[in-house]
Amino acid sequence: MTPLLGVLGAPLLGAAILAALSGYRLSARVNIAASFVAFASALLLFVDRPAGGRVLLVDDLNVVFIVLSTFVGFTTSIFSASYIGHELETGRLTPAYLRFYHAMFQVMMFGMNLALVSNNIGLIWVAVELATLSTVMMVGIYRTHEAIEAAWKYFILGSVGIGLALFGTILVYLAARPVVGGGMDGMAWTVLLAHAAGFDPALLDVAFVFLLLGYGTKVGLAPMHAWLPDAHAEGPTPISAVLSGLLLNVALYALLRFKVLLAACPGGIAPGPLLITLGLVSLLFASVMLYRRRDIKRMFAYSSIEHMGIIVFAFGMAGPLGNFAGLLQMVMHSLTKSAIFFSVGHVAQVKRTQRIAEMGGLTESHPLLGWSLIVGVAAIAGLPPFGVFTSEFLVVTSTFARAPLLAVLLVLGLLIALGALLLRVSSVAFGPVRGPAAPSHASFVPMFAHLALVLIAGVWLPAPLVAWFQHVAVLLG
Amino acid sequence: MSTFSIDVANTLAGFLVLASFLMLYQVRLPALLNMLGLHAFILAMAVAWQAYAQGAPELYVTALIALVFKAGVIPVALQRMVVRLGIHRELEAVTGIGLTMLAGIGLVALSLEVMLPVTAHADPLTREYIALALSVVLLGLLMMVTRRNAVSQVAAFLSMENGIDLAAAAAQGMPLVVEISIAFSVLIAFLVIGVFLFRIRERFDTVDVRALDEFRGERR
Amino acid sequence: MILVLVCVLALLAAGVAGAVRARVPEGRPIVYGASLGACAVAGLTGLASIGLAPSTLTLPLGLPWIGAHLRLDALSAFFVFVVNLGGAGASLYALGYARHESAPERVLPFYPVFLAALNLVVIADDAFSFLFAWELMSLASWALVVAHHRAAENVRAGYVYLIMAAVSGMALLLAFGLLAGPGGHYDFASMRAAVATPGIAALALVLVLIGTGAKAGLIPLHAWLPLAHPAAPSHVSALMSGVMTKVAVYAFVRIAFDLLGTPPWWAAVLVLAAGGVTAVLGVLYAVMEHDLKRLLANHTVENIGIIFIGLGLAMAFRANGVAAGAALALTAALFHVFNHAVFKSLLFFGAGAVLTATGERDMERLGGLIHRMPGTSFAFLIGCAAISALPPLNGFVSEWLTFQAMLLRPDLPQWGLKVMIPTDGALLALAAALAGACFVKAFGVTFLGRARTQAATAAQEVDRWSLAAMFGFAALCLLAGVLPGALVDLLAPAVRALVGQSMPAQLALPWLSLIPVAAARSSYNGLLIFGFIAASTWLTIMVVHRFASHALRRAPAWDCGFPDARPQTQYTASSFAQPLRRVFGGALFAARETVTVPPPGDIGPARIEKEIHDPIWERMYAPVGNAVWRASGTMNRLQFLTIRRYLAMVFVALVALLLALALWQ
Amino acid sequence: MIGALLVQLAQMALVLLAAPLLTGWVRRVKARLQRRRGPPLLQPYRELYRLIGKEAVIAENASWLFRTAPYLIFALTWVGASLVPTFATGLLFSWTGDLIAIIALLGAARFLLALAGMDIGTSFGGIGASREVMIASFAEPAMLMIVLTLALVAGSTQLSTIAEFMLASASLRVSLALALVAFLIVAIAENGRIPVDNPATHLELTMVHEAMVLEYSGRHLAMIELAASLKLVLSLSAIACIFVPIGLLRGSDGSGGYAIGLAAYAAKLAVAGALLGTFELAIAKMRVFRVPSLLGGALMLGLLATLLLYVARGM
Repeated sequence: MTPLLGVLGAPLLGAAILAALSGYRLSARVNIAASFVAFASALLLFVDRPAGGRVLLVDDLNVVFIVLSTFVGFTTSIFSASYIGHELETGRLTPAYLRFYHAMFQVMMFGMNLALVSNNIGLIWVAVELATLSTVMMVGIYRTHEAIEAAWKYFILGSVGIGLALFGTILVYLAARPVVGGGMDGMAWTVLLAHAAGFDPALLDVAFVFLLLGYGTKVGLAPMHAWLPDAHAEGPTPISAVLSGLLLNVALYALLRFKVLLAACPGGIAPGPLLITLGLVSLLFASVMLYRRRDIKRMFAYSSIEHMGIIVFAFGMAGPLGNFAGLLQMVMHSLTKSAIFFSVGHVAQVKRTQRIAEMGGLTESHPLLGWSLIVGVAAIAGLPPFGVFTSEFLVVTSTFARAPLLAVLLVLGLLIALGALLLRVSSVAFGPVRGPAAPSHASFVPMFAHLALVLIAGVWLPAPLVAWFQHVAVLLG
Repeated sequence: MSTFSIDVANTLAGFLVLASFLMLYQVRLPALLNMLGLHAFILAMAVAWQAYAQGAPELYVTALIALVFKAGVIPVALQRMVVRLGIHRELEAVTGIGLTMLAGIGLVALSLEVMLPVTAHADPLTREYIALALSVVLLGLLMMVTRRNAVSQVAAFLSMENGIDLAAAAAQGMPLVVEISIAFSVLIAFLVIGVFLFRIRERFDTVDVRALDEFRGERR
Repeated sequence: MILVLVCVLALLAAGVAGAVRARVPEGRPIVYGASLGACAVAGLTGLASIGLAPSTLTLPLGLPWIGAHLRLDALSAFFVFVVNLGGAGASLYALGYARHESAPERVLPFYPVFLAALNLVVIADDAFSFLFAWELMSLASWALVVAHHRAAENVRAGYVYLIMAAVSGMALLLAFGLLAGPGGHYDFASMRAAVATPGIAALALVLVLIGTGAKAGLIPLHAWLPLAHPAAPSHVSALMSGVMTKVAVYAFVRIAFDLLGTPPWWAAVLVLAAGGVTAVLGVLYAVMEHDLKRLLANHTVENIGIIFIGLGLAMAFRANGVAAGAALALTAALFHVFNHAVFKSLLFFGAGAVLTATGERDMERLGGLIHRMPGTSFAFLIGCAAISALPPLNGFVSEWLTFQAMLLRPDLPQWGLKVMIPTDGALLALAAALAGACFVKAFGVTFLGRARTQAATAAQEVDRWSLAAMFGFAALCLLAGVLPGALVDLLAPAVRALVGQSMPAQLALPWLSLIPVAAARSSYNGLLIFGFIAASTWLTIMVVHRFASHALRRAPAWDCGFPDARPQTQYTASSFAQPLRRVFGGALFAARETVTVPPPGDIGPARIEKEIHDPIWERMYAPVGNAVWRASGTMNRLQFLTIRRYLAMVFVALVALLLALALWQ
Repeated sequence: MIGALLVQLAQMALVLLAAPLLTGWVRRVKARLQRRRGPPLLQPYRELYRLIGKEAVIAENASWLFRTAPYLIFALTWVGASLVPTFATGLLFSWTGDLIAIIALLGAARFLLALAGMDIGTSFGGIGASREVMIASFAEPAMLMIVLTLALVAGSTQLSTIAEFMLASASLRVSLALALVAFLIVAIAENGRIPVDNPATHLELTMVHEAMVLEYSGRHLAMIELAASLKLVLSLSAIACIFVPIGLLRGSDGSGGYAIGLAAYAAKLAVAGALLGTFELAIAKMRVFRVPSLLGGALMLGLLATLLLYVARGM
């Protein structure tokens, strides 16, 4: 149980310490240290996987998520150190809020990790709620009109979503009770899955509708997406990175679990068409919305909706290829999007604005930032040599052979999104220099690390990783 | 299980739906908050009856939490807040009350239509409860959609939570973990709401969500 | 195979070196020198492996359960040769030309990567590696297009370019999805082995035509090409026009002839129609153009049309089982691939030289450069003559072969082909003649006459590297025109592998003639024609010099009694094109001229204003763009809703799903 | 072998020598029809001789292209003309190029001429070159369509083979009639005859060919004039050998037929020249922008002829 202790305990302990610390340098370092311990423990899960019980569970599926989550959390904490330092200098954050920020960061990490390792559909719900509430706090941390509005919106929509998810969870329990009996057994993944064949399919269908809309709100699927762009745009950028890179995944993870459950129950509705519909709606909607964005962070938030649409679509198509592509796309999106947010965060700091119209010629004034942004956008747009290309390749080709019309819609969405992203990034990165040209004190390491991983994944996927993904893809049905 | 206890349970659940309708019907904030208290009170009764009928003592705890916290603390706190904010005047619904009520009836019909067939194999004690709980949830959502004031939205949200609570109580043998977590989350939720309302009070002169909307991020 | 791969790696390494050493002066020779060396080795390897058995290689990269398959067969080898010929030429040219580059750090890292991607496309042997290289090629060239990013039109060109590149990639993606089937057999070997049903083959072919056509510049998917090609530095323009469009042709040949089985005959009609329209419209666009580089880019569109006419013919013959005809047509198309790679690169080098010497691309501001840049102008002239299909140069041979292919079998049974083939003959003939007009204009206005601006007066001849590249390619134009048999024989293995038969061996024929089918049917001997022209010219000059007066006097040109002969009174590019614009432009481009003559007594100048519309842009691209923009405007209202309305959306979604569930049950 | 080579050389010499004579003949016919006496038949030779002897005056900014173009133009036309069967088919080098190559050789000559016209940098050169390429852009495709028609009828693009086919199995076909009409139109346009262009004009605004060569003088002009005459010979010879192959000596025939072949050729040229002269007198010159409709008509006729043949094949 030691690695799990690290994964869960480090953030919890970190949160406790950080709530007490006040110095910026020290707390930033503690933040990084706690995140690192969590990440290292997550890596240990490979070698020492605990058996798990009724409460906690580590299996092939969630290890992917845990490692990814702790890794992005770790890199984000490094980015956060330099980002927050700048915010302190400019006075946007006061030291008091800083303490709050760091503690909340670790609470959020704890919530997410707990959601990922829990073997209990009730516990996962609690953990997601915890992660949501802590991010709500951080979104509103700047206390501007816009930030408060974003946080409020996030809170209301998130709460309603989580309420629906809870209702769905109860229905799942109800469906399970006649078969597995009441008590903790009726809420444990492993038990549920083992007996899913005997559940009442009709009840499970209703439950899935609620879970889809509930956790789908957290995933950011249209039409439940409304909180996502504003929360990304108005909060501190590390939070945007974590929201896009992690929180969406955690909700997605929950959704996937229930999808597997439903798929294991013969006679239930196929979850595929629902996921495909929501995925396509999100993709097309978000890609069209990208065109009118004036705020660069909000634009990339819409891009996250778009990608969540693709991922959900891929899982909806299912099959070994579809699931593999979905998993890969999810990992790649997390890494790429957080790298983009790292870059955008620094860009917004040096240009002292988030408005796209007030930035320009970035490759000339800040070559490293500018080119990283371009590389990130190229990667997120699904161009090689980056990993997203691989997954989109698989999604599109495997879909077209089975359902040509859907693939055409998918391709349409991808093209529209590419058009918008390219249009905006061209105006930010090229042309005459607009906005301040003062050098930035950015920490490039996290950004480069993410982009390098995405690049490597685009060219070469290690065989063990692939075998593992394939195994998981089979699990996902 | 006696028919009597099922009848009582169903009657209580039906009362809860009725309370939801009453909330939907209320156009004044203080009255609405009173109704919220009533709503939670009925919930507590219903849960307690379930505890008795199922022979599940832990549900009494849940009922107690509902009684003390939801029916007592929260409505009172919200009443105070309303008074402090000076908005204990009439509030308007977006659509006509009649239309809203009609929509609510439609929602109840829908939830019965959806839930009754699928719970055919379930315990009769559970069956009606779940269907009515769904009605309460949907009515709560409808209310959130039709109300503009932040406080009434919070009230609507809580009524929705009550519906979920009802469903949880009806799910026999559901571990206490859930109830506690529900209670905790409601507490946290309320804290957050409080913080927000405070902030909103600090920044804006009204808690009307419309005022917030004036500051949407991308308006020129 | 290994050698080519090593060269690709060397190019990638050069790209890294370019990124690191971009700002130091020795970065340029390192990067371009390395590119030159790698391209030379790879090109020679390709040349040497055309006749060899296919060699394959599987790397543990790319899609893990498939790996990166690479294959060097005759077709790939030929294209490796063409790609690296162009690459080597461009690198040689750039050794001198790039000295004037203002932003080397935006060119040096991407140029070798672009070359590497071009090579990878033609040796890829599975769908993933292929598309990977294909998109990488687009991405690298996009970076080069926006290298001079301060000019807004370059950024816009890059934007349109990358969008169209993505359209192309997506179309190919869908096509490969079809060919791979639900099981995901992405390697080309399985695709070859699988027999596609006619419906699937037809759909895949349409997608491939869109995918490769968008990259090659097939009308109406060409709109990006005249924007993007000129925007890049000239050696990159040469690569994009001369080589990258050929790689797109490769993709089409590879899929349509190799992977797809035999598509139905109507697919050939489609390709023929696209080719014919592209050829004529492309050259008409070029004729109207007065920006030198854009003229060349537009003209690339025409040549792509010619190549696709050849490919369409080959498909038509193949669908009817006429292997000899298919071989002839395919040879013609591939011959033109080589030709165009050579002379279009040459012409872009020339345009680059002019740009370096004068800083001008607008032909209206040039003139008289033949006096100041004799070397460049001579090489450019050879290129102009070759691209105008004048004997004894190479352009003529491929068009001649195409005509021969058209005439081979007039008795194909299908009506569509019966109408389409002669129509394409007329279109091809029209395009060839208009190409002549176009290049008389290009050369005449740019290099002949008198200098129109100070910049043109002060032009200096370019450096030796650039000249060496230009003269090398000019020599190739002549060589391929004089000894076409050698190239035809070189193509034979590739053609045989694709259509089962090849043209008869040519080098064994007496006098090195080119005889596609039979001597009685048609023959052409470039060597003798060249010999005759040279001999009779020499003879004439000898005779004239022996008997004629040697006196020569320079005098002012005849001014018609109007002594103010400023350079501005010369015929300009626009005025040169005016007759053609009047004849063709009225209907096709809605061209209009408005002449405003001042009333009698007024001494103000008369004005002529011309107006040209691009119907394809206005009817096809603009509406799509506007539709997306309008849709985004409409949808954007969703960004400004109240929380209540957002909740309502969730609520409606929930109720809708529940209703659906209730009804479904 | 030597004999064949000699015959080939004789053919080259023949077209060269016949060219000025034909020009003189056409002028003579026109003059007689106008009731003038007209210049002597050999006047073109004299003009050429005089031009060669004169000092060449070239414009100040003429480049090397301007000076070399006349020779190249002449050589290209000459090579083209040598490939057309005049009195016999199947000459030693007749397979060097087919009808398409001949058209392309003429195209190359025109390309150079148009460039030379632009070299000086006056408006006249430009106007001439511009109009010339406009005319060519119709004439060349029309000509190629005629070639396609002929090739489909005869199964070959080789002029010799076509002529032999026509000689052996001449039959009246719709396509051939269309092709003939188109060919005549194109030949008139290619040679700058009325109504497309007027070889005798010196009114700048109506000139095409003359405008391009306005700056030439002396030996250069002589080459250009000779090339123009050669081109006329080439066109008429081609029409003669395709559509009126009577008396043409086949490659397989013995040497006794040379006399007949030569006589027939001379007669054909004489008749064609006379017809041309008569036609030119009977018609007025067109506006430049009417020319495309004329030539477009020729193009359409050629396309129609080809289409008919394609369609007829599968029947």
